[in-house]
Amino acid sequence: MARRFPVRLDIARGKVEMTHGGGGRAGAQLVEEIFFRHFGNAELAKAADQAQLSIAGGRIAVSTDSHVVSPLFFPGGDIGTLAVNGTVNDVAMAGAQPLWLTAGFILEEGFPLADLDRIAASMARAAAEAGVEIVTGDTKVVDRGKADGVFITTSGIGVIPEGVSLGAARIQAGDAIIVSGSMGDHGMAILSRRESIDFDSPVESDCAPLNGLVGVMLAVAPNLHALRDPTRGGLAAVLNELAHDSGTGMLIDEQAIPVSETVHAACELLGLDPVNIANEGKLVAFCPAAEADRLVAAMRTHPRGRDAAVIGHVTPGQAGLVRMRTRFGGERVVDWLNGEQLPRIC
Amino acid sequence: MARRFPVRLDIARGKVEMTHGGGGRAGAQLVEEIFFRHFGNAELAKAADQAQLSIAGGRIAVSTDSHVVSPLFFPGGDIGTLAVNGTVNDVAMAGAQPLWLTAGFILEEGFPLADLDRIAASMARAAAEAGVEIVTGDTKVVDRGKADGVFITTSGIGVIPEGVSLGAARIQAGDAIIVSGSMGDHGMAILSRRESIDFDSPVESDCAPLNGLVGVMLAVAPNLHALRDPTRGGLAAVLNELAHDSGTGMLIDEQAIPVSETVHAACELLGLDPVNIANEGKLVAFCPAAEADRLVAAMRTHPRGRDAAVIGHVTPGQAGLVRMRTRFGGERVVDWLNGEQLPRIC
Amino acid sequence: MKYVDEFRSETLARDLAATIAREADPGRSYAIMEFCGGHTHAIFRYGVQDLMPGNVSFVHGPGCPVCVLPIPRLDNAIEIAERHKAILLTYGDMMRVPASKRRSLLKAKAGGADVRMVYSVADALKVARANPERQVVFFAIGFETTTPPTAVALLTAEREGLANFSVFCNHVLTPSAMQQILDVPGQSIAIDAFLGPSHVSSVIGSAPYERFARDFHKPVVIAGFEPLDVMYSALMAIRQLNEGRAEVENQYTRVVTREGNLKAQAMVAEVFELRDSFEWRGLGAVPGSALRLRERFRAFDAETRFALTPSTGTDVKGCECPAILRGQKKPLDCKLFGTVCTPDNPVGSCMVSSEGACAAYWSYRRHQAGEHMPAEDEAFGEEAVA
Amino acid sequence: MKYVDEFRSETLARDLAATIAREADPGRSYAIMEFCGGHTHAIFRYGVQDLMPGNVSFVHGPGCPVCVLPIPRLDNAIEIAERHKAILLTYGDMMRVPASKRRSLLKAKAGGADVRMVYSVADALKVARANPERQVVFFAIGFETTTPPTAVALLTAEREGLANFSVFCNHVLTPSAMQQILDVPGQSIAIDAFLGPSHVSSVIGSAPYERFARDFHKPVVIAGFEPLDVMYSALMAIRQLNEGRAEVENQYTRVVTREGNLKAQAMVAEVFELRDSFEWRGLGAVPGSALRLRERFRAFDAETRFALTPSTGTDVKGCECPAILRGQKKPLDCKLFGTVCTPDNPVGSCMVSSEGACAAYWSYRRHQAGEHMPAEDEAFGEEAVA
Amino acid sequence: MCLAVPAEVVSLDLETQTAVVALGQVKKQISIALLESVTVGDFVLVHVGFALNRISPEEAARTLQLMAEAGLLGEEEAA
Amino acid sequence: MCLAVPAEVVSLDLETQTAVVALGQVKKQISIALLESVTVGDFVLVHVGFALNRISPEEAARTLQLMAEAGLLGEEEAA
Ligand code: SF4
Ligand code: SF4
Ligand SMILES: [Mg+2]
Ligand SMILES: [Mg+2]
Ligand SMILES: [Mg+2]
Ligand SMILES: [Mg+2]
Ligand SMILES: [Mg+2]
Ligand SMILES: [Mg+2]
Ligand SMILES: [Mg+2]
Ligand SMILES: [Mg+2]
Ligand SMILES: [Mg+2]
Ligand SMILES: [Mg+2]
Repeated sequence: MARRFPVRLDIARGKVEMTHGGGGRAGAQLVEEIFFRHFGNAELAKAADQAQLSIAGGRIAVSTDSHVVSPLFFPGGDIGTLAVNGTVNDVAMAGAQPLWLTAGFILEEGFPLADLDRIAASMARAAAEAGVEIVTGDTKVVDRGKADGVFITTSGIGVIPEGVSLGAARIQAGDAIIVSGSMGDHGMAILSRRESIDFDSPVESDCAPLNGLVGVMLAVAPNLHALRDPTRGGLAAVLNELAHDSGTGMLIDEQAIPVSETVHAACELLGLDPVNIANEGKLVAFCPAAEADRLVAAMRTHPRGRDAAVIGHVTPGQAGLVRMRTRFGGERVVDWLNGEQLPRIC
Repeated sequence: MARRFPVRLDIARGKVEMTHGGGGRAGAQLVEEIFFRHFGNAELAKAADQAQLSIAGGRIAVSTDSHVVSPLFFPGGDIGTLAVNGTVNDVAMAGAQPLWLTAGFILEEGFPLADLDRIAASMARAAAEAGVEIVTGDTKVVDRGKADGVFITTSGIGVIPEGVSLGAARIQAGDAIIVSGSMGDHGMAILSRRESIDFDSPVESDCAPLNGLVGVMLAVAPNLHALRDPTRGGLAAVLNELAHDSGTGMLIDEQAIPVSETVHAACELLGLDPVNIANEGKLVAFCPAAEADRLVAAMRTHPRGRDAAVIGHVTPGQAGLVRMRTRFGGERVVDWLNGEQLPRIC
Repeated sequence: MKYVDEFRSETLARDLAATIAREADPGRSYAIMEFCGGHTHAIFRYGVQDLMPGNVSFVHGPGCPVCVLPIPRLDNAIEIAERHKAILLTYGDMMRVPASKRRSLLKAKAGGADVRMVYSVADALKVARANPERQVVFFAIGFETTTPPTAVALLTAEREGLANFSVFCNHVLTPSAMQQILDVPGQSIAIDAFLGPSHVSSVIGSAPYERFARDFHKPVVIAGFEPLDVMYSALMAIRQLNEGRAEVENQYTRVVTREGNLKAQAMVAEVFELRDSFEWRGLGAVPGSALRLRERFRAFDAETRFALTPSTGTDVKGCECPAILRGQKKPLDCKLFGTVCTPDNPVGSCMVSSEGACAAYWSYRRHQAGEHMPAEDEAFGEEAVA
Repeated sequence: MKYVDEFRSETLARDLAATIAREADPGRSYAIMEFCGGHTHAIFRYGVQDLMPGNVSFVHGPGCPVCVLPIPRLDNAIEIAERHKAILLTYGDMMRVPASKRRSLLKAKAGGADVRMVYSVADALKVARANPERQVVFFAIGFETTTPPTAVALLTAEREGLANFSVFCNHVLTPSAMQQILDVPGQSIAIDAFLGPSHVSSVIGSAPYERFARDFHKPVVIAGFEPLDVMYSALMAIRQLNEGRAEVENQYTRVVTREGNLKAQAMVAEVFELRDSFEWRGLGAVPGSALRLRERFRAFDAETRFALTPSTGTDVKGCECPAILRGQKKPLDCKLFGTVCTPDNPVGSCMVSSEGACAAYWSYRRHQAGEHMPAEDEAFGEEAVA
Repeated sequence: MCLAVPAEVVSLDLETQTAVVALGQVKKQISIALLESVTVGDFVLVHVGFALNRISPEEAARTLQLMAEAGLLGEEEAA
Repeated sequence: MCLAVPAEVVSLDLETQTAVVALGQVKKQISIALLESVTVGDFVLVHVGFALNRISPEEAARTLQLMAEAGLLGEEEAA
């Protein structure tokens, strides 16, 4: 049988062309020689309309995120690592073990194939680290000027262990609020590369899969109430959402929030607050106060939880309000970030 | 507790602003007042990072598609109906019953909220028709000029009934090739609205969910070998893919392929072939020849299969080659569409 | 970080709070207007008010450059971007400030206008160099702190002959605003003392404030921007008031001198000249309160380069920004606060910048609002906004 | 559809095939060159060759406007879009035609050039009207069929004073090409008869082909584009050959007359004049074979409006397009066919348009290629392409 | 490129020299600037948005007739 | 808007009137066009990408000293 693609893709010098999106042979070749090559697994290689997977009965967690980060490559990662971890983590925040990912690519005409190849390699590495397989996907091409290089939407499926039930509804007054590590690294790494802001610093994105850490946490605290990864909008957004959704108040201690010196300095430079800056490898946990110390101790044994700390607690009354005792000794509301200051960090 | 969003979104006159994507209150409001309002279901309303769903053990089908169709609104549907049906159908092509969808939105700054609302309403209607729930999602905003209005990536999960096993690998020489109805309606409806082509015609997209029809088919032909929806690239692309993946040849009869008079005429006008034009509510089925008539008869009882017809059969040898006996009495190869003629139809 | 962390010490704050509590005369109250939005921000961000005795209160002044820009000027900026299709560059906070007809630069951008945020006017020059075929306009706003960088940019543009670059100048002067607040004929002023601008003073020096202390007999303390600076400056003001003094004192000596940055002043003088009068949001027309480009820089003046339509846009009825900017009302006195007016949908300019009193209140103190906040089931339609 | 379906009747095709089989002399062979790509397309699309007896074969001629455009002209088109930053508009097939250094308009577009497909030159005028600040260039290619629409567009542009519009003219003439194929000094021609152009003839009439029939003693049958037209025209040619005649016969009388469309001819004559010589891919420089804009339309001539660099780009070594376009080789004679040269990665122009012989072979007949097709395990690197 | 299709003229705008033509239910606006005269009901040959020529119904019928006659010879053969 | 931060000058380019300043490990290029003189090791107040002024170490120390002394009065009180 004749080979379908006699001439290999010129990945080193080629660019995405409209032809790659027209439903013809060129698109099939792009998918095979870049995505199948990197993601390679039996299910994907079937090149079917869908993946067909065997699953045990029970509860599953399903999540999706579209990734539009700019720039595409940043210190500590790229849109590929982000696309995998961003969804792996949302699945893990249900206490689930993520198993499978899907990936939808929207490519802008003219995008260098070498960059796409590099991004696919990052996705493959991130998937391997998280222990998930990219089992099906889709690729579209839009005219130049109708996208921004590449957008990647991933969806993830994970299995929730028997007995685990996490969610805002379980948060209650008295719960300890725990973060797994320093706040703001991802967002600041992105900002340091933004054209109109750029500064030099050693700050790198914390982009990483959290399912391993969650496994460790569930082992010592199966009665965990809720998990959430403080991504877009940072810690402040997550606390506000959960305070609202759980009908509780929250009080956190600025002093207790881990923030690296560099992120702190960059925040001073830009007039930003670390609680508003995105993370991609951190989580916030809510658990009964009595279990907090044991949980933090366990988290600190895992590389992704080394700087875990209790940062506050859930209060009765003042439902939906998040307050902070400032490092200076005063008190203030912690609000969502207002306005559009930090677009396209994920 | 204070309402989070005291002033309602101005859907009639408002536009998407960068603020809606920054991870702040504005984005939460957009999601709540447009997406939750239309898609409303208990799981989505939790506004969690993920949906948590109960599933029976067995085999599931998982699929994803990014939708970048231009124009966004076209005769017979819009990007919303397409985004739902495009994924519902890919799940259904495994013989699975689709249950849940996820939806990732990439919005271009300046996109009218009224259009977004209309698209969300279409999605809700399409989901209801297909019997699926949109259980989780994500929304991103990019600067004007970095997208094209809205892109929607959906993923779907469905459960494959016990004993059903569909796939290219099961296709074998002698199989009948069946299509469920007329070819080319969707792609031609899109083309009729393209700025540089525009013509008037009554052709409408066939965009529709196929899971109902698949259910009917499995009931009479549980031994079905394979299903595929001939979307981008049309019938020609699907047959070429499957001939390649199954290592068979195929021979179809031009005369037997249902094509509406209008699509036929439009193809003449544009120099296109209906076998290369996309469909979004049609399927191609492969089954043992002996079962073909019974299957077609059953299909014709379903509104989505009224024009079902056997169009050819699978041949031994000439693996990967698709041939057509032309209406004129000659024979030719049916190839993928070459080049970029029909971008962004889905 | 040096010169930052040591001025945020919690221990010292606690001690200073005790000293203030001891020295503040329980038999009177102390209304201290922090002129600058930077101070407003620090007070809220660090919860400084919490550390003050009940009879010492901060009154938020007009020193937020975003807050004081009147609607007609903003309308003109939008016009430059929309009608004249220029690339309009501005500092971030301006994007959401409400203009006429519920417009804003952000909405203009969403509508297709090429409006971009810059961190520095130096970046504006870069954009102009990179887009020689486009008109590139820097929407200059701010007090004496942002004015010298604009002057440098204009001198650079002149030297380079950067013909597509121009400045839409809205630079304003702090002393004139202070004058306006103090000089309300027939009214007694409810402000006992001022915290003077820190960074503005680092440019113009402390001398320009001496006449206010003298003429209006109000203590002025030039105060640093860190929370301890604010607390200690408040203490200095309380001491002046207790002692019946009314002088300009300088708490921020590590940066501010009596004469200021003479080189920066010279560059400003070379490029700009006084306008006869300028409209301030809240304060109305204030004579000699703003700058415009000198004749020599006419070619770089967006006001002459583009035919701009005089706008008659006015503030939304019900918005108390004017009174708040004069120190006569507090954000919670505004009926729109937190109901139709939030940082996501600001009605007035004070709800935009984190230096604006309303935004600061919203972000950091709104739990004190009590019954002012709308209940879950109240409906607030857009009709509430004129 | 009227005038379509009845010319595609399978029954009639079978009958005509039998007639041809009966009339074709088994003692000889009939090599019939279909001059036009449109005929080539119909022959492949409908499988007409399958219906012919073994001794009647179609030879594919140079009548594909996409195929014959030489690389240097294409290089110039790319230059107009890339270096001169014009909006370049062209008919779809041109997008993938290989230029120098493996470039194409499609790749130029992917690299940021503003290249757009149009269905009609009328759309090009619309683009020019909608973008008055941009240079808008129509990349005109084609034979006498596409030339009259270009003439109409230029007359319209002149009337409207559409100053930003121009045409990069590459219109060529079929009779000169036919002349070139027949007039190979010292070589005998392996072509027995011609199917003459259908749509070209509808414009220029059948008269221009009379001298070929006369001078070279080759039958010419002006043939319609539907498959029955082609079959019946082949029969007409076979009959002429059997009878020793060499005339111009017109099968396509429903559209073609001896004199053609006089109004269209007049408009073409008003706008264009003959070039002394023009380079054809495959045929080399052919005297008097192409048109250029007359002096009166100089303002709309892209060749004078833009300074274009003479290109020395040549066809890729190994590509047999030139011989194929002359009817001397078949696609399967090319070593690159289906290996390095496919419609997705065309090496030569004949692999691009569905009217190109190689593309038609690839799309419709490649199963006949047998051992010419690469095996699954053969490696084909880019190094195979010079 | 050389694609041309026969279509029926369903309306005319002599001012703008355009016509709407129909192929079955598909309608498209084209230019008639290249034709001397055209009336509603005429069939024209449409190429890149222009009518290149009118189609003669009589000649079309004659051609079909000729082809049918030629085919008869073959039919006999085949029979 | 009125944000200004103290940063240390770590390198100078007098030709372009720019300096690189550091806040801890964060480095940023700024303009020094508004300063009469500046040397590496100076701390400057950075506002919208320009150094507005130098920071006097002696005065900073003196202010901290004054505040500490004032605080002592309170500390006694609190004790
Ligand atoms: S709350 Fe809003 S409307 Fe009221 S004074 Fe403040 S800015 Fe104006
Ligand atoms: S197959 Fe390709 S390389 Fe060979 S002659 Fe045809 S176009 Fe040229
Ligand atoms: Mg998610
Ligand atoms: Mg995520
Ligand atoms: Mg999350
Ligand atoms: Mg897909
Ligand atoms: Mg882009
Ligand atoms: Mg899919
Ligand atoms: Mg699909
Ligand atoms: Mg499919
Ligand atoms: Mg999300
Ligand atoms: Mg757009």
